[in-house]
Amino acid sequence: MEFNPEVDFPLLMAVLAIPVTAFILQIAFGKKLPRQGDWLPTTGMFGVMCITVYLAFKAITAAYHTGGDGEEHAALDFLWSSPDAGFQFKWLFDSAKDAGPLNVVAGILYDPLGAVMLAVVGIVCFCVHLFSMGYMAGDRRYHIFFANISLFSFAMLGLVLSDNILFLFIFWEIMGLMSYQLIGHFSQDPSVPFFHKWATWASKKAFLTTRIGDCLLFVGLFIFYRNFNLAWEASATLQQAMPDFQPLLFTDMWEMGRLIVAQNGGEFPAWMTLGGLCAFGGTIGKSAQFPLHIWLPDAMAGPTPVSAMIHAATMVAAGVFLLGRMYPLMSPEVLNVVTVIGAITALFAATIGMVVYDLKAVLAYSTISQLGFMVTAVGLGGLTAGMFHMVTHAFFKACLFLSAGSVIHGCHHVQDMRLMGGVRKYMPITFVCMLVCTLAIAGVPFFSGFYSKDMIILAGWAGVLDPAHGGWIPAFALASLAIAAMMTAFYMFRLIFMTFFGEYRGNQKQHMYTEQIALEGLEGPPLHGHDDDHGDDHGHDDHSDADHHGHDDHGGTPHESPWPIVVAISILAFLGMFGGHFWLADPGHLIHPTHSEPWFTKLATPESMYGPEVGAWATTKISEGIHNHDSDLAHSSHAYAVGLSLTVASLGILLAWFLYVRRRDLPNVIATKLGPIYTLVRRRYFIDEIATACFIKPTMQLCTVFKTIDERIIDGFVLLNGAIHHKLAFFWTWIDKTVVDGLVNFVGLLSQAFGAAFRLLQTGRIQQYAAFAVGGGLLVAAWLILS
Amino acid sequence: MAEFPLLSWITFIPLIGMALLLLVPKNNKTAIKAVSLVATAIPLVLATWLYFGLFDKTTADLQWKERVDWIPLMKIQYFIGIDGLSLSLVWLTTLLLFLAVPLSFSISKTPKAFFALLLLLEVGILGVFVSQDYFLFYVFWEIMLLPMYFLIGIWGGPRREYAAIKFFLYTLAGSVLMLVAVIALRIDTGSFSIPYMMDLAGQGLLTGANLPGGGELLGMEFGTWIFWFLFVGFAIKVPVFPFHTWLPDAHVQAPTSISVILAGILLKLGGYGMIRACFPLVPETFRENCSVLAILGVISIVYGAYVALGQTDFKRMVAYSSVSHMGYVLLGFAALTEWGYYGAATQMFNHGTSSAVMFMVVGVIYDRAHHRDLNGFGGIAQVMPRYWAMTTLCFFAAMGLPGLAGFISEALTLYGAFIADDPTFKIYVFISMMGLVLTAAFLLYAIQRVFLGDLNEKYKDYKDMSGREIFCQAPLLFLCVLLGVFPYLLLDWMEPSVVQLVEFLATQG
Amino acid sequence: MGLEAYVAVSAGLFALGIIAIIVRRNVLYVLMGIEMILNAANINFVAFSHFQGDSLDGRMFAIFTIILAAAEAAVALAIVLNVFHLYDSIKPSDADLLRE
Amino acid sequence: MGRIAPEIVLTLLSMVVLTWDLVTKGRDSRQVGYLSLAGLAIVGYLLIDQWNGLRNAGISAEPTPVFAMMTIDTFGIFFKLFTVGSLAAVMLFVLSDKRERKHGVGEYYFLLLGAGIGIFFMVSTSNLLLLMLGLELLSLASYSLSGFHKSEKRSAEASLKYVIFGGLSAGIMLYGISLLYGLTGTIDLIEMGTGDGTSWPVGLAAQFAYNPAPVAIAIVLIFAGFAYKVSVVPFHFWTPDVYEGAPTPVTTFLAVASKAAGFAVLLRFVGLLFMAEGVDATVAAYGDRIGMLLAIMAAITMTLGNLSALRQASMKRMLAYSSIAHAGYVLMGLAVMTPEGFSAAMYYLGAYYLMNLGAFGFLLYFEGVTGSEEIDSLKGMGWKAPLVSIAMVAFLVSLTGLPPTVGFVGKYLLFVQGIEAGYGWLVIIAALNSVVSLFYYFRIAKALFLSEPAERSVAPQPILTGFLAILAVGTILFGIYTAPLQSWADSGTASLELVNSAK
Repeated sequence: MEFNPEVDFPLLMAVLAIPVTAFILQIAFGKKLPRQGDWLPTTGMFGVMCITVYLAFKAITAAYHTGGDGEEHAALDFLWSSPDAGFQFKWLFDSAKDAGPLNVVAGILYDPLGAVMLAVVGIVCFCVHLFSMGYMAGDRRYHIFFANISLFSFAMLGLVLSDNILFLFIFWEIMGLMSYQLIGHFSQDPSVPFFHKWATWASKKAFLTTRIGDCLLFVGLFIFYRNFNLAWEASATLQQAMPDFQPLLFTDMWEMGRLIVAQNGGEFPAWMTLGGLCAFGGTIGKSAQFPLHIWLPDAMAGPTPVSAMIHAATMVAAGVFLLGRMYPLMSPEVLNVVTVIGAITALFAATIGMVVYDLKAVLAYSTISQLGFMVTAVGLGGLTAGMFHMVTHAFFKACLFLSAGSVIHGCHHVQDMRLMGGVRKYMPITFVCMLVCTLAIAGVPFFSGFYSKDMIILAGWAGVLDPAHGGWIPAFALASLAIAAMMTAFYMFRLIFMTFFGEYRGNQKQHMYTEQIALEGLEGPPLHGHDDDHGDDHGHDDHSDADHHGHDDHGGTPHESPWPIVVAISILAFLGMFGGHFWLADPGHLIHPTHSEPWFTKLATPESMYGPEVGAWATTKISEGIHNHDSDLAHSSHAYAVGLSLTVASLGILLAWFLYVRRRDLPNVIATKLGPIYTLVRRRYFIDEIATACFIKPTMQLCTVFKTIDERIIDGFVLLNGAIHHKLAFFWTWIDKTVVDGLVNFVGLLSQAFGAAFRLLQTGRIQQYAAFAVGGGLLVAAWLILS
Repeated sequence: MAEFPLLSWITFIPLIGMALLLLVPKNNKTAIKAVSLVATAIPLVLATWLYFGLFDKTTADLQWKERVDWIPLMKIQYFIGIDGLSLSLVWLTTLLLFLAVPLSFSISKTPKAFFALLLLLEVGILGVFVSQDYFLFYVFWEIMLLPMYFLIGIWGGPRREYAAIKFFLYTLAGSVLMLVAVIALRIDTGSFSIPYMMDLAGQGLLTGANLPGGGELLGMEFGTWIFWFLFVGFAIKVPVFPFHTWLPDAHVQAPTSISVILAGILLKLGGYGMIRACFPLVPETFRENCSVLAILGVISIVYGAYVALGQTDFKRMVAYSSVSHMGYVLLGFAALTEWGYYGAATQMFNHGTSSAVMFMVVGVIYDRAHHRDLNGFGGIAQVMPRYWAMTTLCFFAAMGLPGLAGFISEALTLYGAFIADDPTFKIYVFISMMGLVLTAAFLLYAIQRVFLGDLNEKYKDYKDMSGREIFCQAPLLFLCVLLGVFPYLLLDWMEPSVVQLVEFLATQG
Repeated sequence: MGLEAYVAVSAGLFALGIIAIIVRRNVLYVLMGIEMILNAANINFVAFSHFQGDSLDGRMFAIFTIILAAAEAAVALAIVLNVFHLYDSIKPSDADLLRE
Repeated sequence: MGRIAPEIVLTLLSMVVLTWDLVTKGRDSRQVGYLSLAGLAIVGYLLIDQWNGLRNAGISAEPTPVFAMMTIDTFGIFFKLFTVGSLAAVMLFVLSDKRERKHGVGEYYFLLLGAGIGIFFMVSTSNLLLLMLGLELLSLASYSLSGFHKSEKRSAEASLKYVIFGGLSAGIMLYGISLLYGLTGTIDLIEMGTGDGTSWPVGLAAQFAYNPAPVAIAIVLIFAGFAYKVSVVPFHFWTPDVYEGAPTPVTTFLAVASKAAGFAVLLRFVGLLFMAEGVDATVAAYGDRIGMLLAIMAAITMTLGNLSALRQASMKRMLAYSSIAHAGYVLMGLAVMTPEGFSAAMYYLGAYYLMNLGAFGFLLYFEGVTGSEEIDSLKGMGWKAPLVSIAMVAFLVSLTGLPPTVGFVGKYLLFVQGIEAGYGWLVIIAALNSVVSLFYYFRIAKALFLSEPAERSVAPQPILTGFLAILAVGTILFGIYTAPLQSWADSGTASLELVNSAK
């Protein structure tokens, strides 16, 4: 199967067209259609899924074709960008300026990474649509919900497909908007008492927090665009090399970056570092990296399908995808920063994940942590590994969220794990799916997560062992990743055990968390404030809200969910298991899977992602152990990696089993033993409080100050007025009166000052007039004589 | 160039309409509405025709010129013409004035007078946009003030008298200084034709040599005081910090349709005046003072956003958002790069649409609740979903969300500033980015306080937007989306003029 | 006796007239002050015309001035009479209804 | 004889009016009014005839002297027409003012005509004696007019103040004239300006060299006389009080006709002394100092007028101050010491005629309705008498100096001259002043329209309404089509045959 522009670009266009049409139809007629038209976007997404998967298959098979029988790692050369095929969209100017730096020409870029990512998005989005049909049933803004998710899907697909960074940014922002809308979905639905408050500010928080990152990305975009232009205009050689240079196209940016660095003697110019950092700012925002991660846990205020799609599988992954796109332009320094940030995020999110009780919160923090894994991987040069993990994670995390949603649905919208337990009896399918994905995320062999995580650890080892790229950074990254991986295994199985094992504690019969619930309140609502200024007091009544809410919907035992939910999670569970590793792809490795080569790594090598030259250049930043699988460095680090990841995984699982199946009394004991540390982690390191205290409060105060200034001073014609205000009360009252009459303050002042003086002269006494006149005349005469 | 005096027709048809209106009996409301609708619709149609049919977008020259002597003794001509810079604004004017008519159907107090003044206002505005003779320009500029004064003063809110006279005084204070500068220019060049003055300035001949004392005034160089007098005159209109304080009062007190026009067009007059009749006449001084203007612009952006964030009055908030958004225009001008000017010019248009809708939005809720206290609302979205949707759309357009019009202009402006020769502009860009976040903040904060949360019982039985209200908002919202997706619908038309202007400003004089 | 003497006298007269107008509390004296000024002017006219080769202009002027003074006095007195009749006072400072 | 036909007719007319009034004593004196209006029409016709005659003889036709005293030139005729116009207007006011009925109004017309005669003579002579006589004739008539409501205290007080202040200024001026006569040996301005220092009359030039101080004093003293007529600071004090106390038609006359006459003589005086052809360079240089002096006085005058007007509750007193402010604007035109400046000043006076007559007419109209001069008493009246009120808005716009009105063009011309003469600071002060003036003028517009409609119903006053409408139309028309007024002003100045004094 060969890629053929005449057919396939129209198909890709269709991929974009379908959801947006669905959105428009849904907005327009949704309410009137039968079933409020949920089938409309869903079927649309089904079509999208089919197209994307079909094209992805083409890509994969293409990979194996070029791969040939003999050599394994042959670079894959397809980067299909639509402008070459004449599919392009002159954006800023239609006629006047066609191409050239002064215009933006948008098109489609379809490369291996894009191909896979597109398929992933297509699948996940479809599953979520399907799931929502069951999960959202009876919601009062049902049709709007579907409209929104389809518009979101459009944005995400567009982001993957767009061939230039500006359009990537545009779709990026639209996703932000839709995320805002969807998180806030309940915000106007009083029928969910706690959520419609939480959702309101959570959505706002998410939008604003990510927007900070977006602005950074925007500046980064400026920097690259500007300096590329300058460089191109400056040097004739570059102009020969790239006659029709489009500074926004990814392909051109990579090539140009390569040339410029080559010109610069292999050194990255400073502006590239700066731009790279700014671009990474975008990732920090969208992919919830430390310290801008704070919005993601609260994003759980949105409906579960939204959390699954946006805040697990797609949107947050977009940050990593952006890293993938920008990788060649990132100087080593930037990559170091990336590594460190990612490692920190991975570790500390995992710690929080271990102590929260809200089912979705656990998953949220695990998402942050996993994103940390990916980012670290990219930073270490494990580009393929990072992207690979992004794909596998998309599947199993989506599945986990949806299953969690199914559980919550089954347990009548309780989210606190301490009120669950033994659910596996009631919801077998859900249990199976969740278990599979948990194994995957915990990194158990034969499950997709294992391969990707293994590769990331490998990247870490390679970095550590490689004398060229050594240093403390890879070591730190490796260490924190290892610990994080263990914690991951731990808290995921903690989740499994607490939820599905033991007896059902829903109706508050015997259970041993009573005192703890009494101590910390139920979860579901986060523990911190919900309002711009301080929240703790709000926090408390939210507890009571949630409490009340929790008890309300109680009663009755859990039950398995309706078919759309089940189907959806089953599909995703299947993919979560095999996601990274189709045995069909290369049957030869059925025997010793760990040494096999997942198709993804064949597909998404730097060479295949950026084309041969750029790819080759990009790999120079990477430790040999990562990209060259035959180097002994690779082999040794591979050995270590497998060992390490297996150890941490098993350790974590065992620990979880011990604490939450064998000795269920221990957790509380430990918690009390740890004391302040426990509280610190439990309260998410107080980062929200800090943010509130350092940024939000000052801002609000500042704006109050400015408001006052504006009304008092500037308007009161500058200080003078204000001063008089205090000095002479009667004066002021006069001005006030006249102001009310309609005098403008400063005219009032003038007339007061001068008018008063003139008034003194106008006494009504004719002789005084005469005197003044004569006096004035004398002055005039004097002036005339003396001048 | 044009045999048929199209521009004159566009400009003066409202005047004819006004004359007809005065003949209509006072209590025949339908006839009054009909006449004013027609009188505003015809210019809109003509302007649209001009935009898409008659206008030649490949050239930067003045088109549809009309030039006849008016007051020969003073060498004053009736000289009008149009180019890429004014075309879009003319069209926007006709559109907004047309929408303002149905928007004011609810006016109960002597609608006849109201619509008559409205039409007179349109004449003034259009006149400013088309006139190429500085005297004519000034005359139209001043003609605008009177109807505005009465429109705010008679049909405004409780403190309307204060707001009206304040608006009048501020603008007049600016424009008398302008007059002084204009006279000086006239004496120096011996002509009122703005293009001619531009030519002289381009050749560096506009130096005040023909004035006593080389045109020095109050110890200022000729160029300097001319520039500042003109600039202040226009800056008050824009309004630029610290000349902005008339704006909130005028907006808060004015009736909805007038706020719409005020924010939609009158503010643009300031920006337009700068690039038409201030910078090109003293390009050198302009270049010297670019950074000052940029700083003023940035202050307006951030400061406006901050103050807006602190507001509890819905309309006041929107008013300050205008201060903030117009700051981009000034920043773009100061950048002195093509991108900056594309940005600023499109920003003028896009802010014209988005802010207009924002004021209509405020009007919608005010007509129902009869107050504008942001904290007094809540949960409105539950009863007025359509209203909520439209509001959200226009707010996001205003905060420059990609895919909507605002993004184009803000992005272009900021990039234009970013690539300015003066490196300090990069700092301004960063600060303005803060303005972006703040804008998002106060708009979302407003949405939250008005639409989300618990529904206040007393708003339970509000009706969603009526057809008339939707009719007024829909076209503008459509523009917000359309121009966000196809920005070339604006840029192509202004491109030649902008290129020429920037080239002129950057090199000449 | 030279021109200076006449000019000096007229100047004195002029000054006295002004002072009278400003300080006197009786409106009649004020009117007299005006007359003094006029006559100061007259002295000048006559004197100058005498010392400038007997040009007639000055004398003519003086004659007309006398007539003027008479007419003005007439009107003024009528007005004063009316004011006195309304205010029962001839102190000009009593008539101060019209003021700020 | 034909040259002074207008003066003769006017004099005869006044006689006829007087006698007619004596004959028909006690009866309604409307016929007297109509008679005098008719007479004025004739005078106007004669003047226009003369005007055209001079114009056809070329715009700078030789001024034609009469008895070596009067000069019949377009300059004078401009102001005579001006006077006739304002007299007619004032008589219209009197006719349409019901409250004037109770006073015997016959003398009213007589006195007005007498004042008119005075003006006719003073504006058309370069001879200080005749000028003085005309001035005094005007003054005497004005004194008695302002005290016309004999029974009203305020009126009486006004006339008292006027007569004292007027007498004082007249005396001062006379004394100044005597000094000038002593210094130059002539009472003719042309001779003063052009006389060479060799033989009597020596002219000013020589005297500047020997004893500048007396010259300065003499000039200042004479200025005092004019300044009091046009109420320029510091000789303005009488203005607010007298304007307020006098009957409104009289106030109108004082504010329009007598002020214009004052400016006429001032223009001629300054022009002939310092700017006539053949004046010595030293004199011209001295003229610049005078110009500076006038500029300073103008600045002070307009500022004082506007700022004091800001706070007036009585519309009449407010208009009084505003007329002071406008005197300041006109003075700008003199200060620049150029023929163009003079014609700008004359144009402004023309504008001033239209808009101020309008404003006073409006005042009269509503005195008739509400019986009060307070601005607050106008609240909501705009909705009751829309036509008059809209006309008033036009006058206000013009007084403020906004386009498209004659007031704007007038200000514009003055500003142009100011800047060309290098008086930029003065122009800026004037500009800011017009901003300030906006504020108090629009308090009237505010009261009229911005408040809720008033209950009181308004009895129609057709004559006044029509007159105001015509004035309003003129105000706007001349703002758009300025040519005629401008050419009149120009030819008026041209006949003074001034030269642009050395800058």
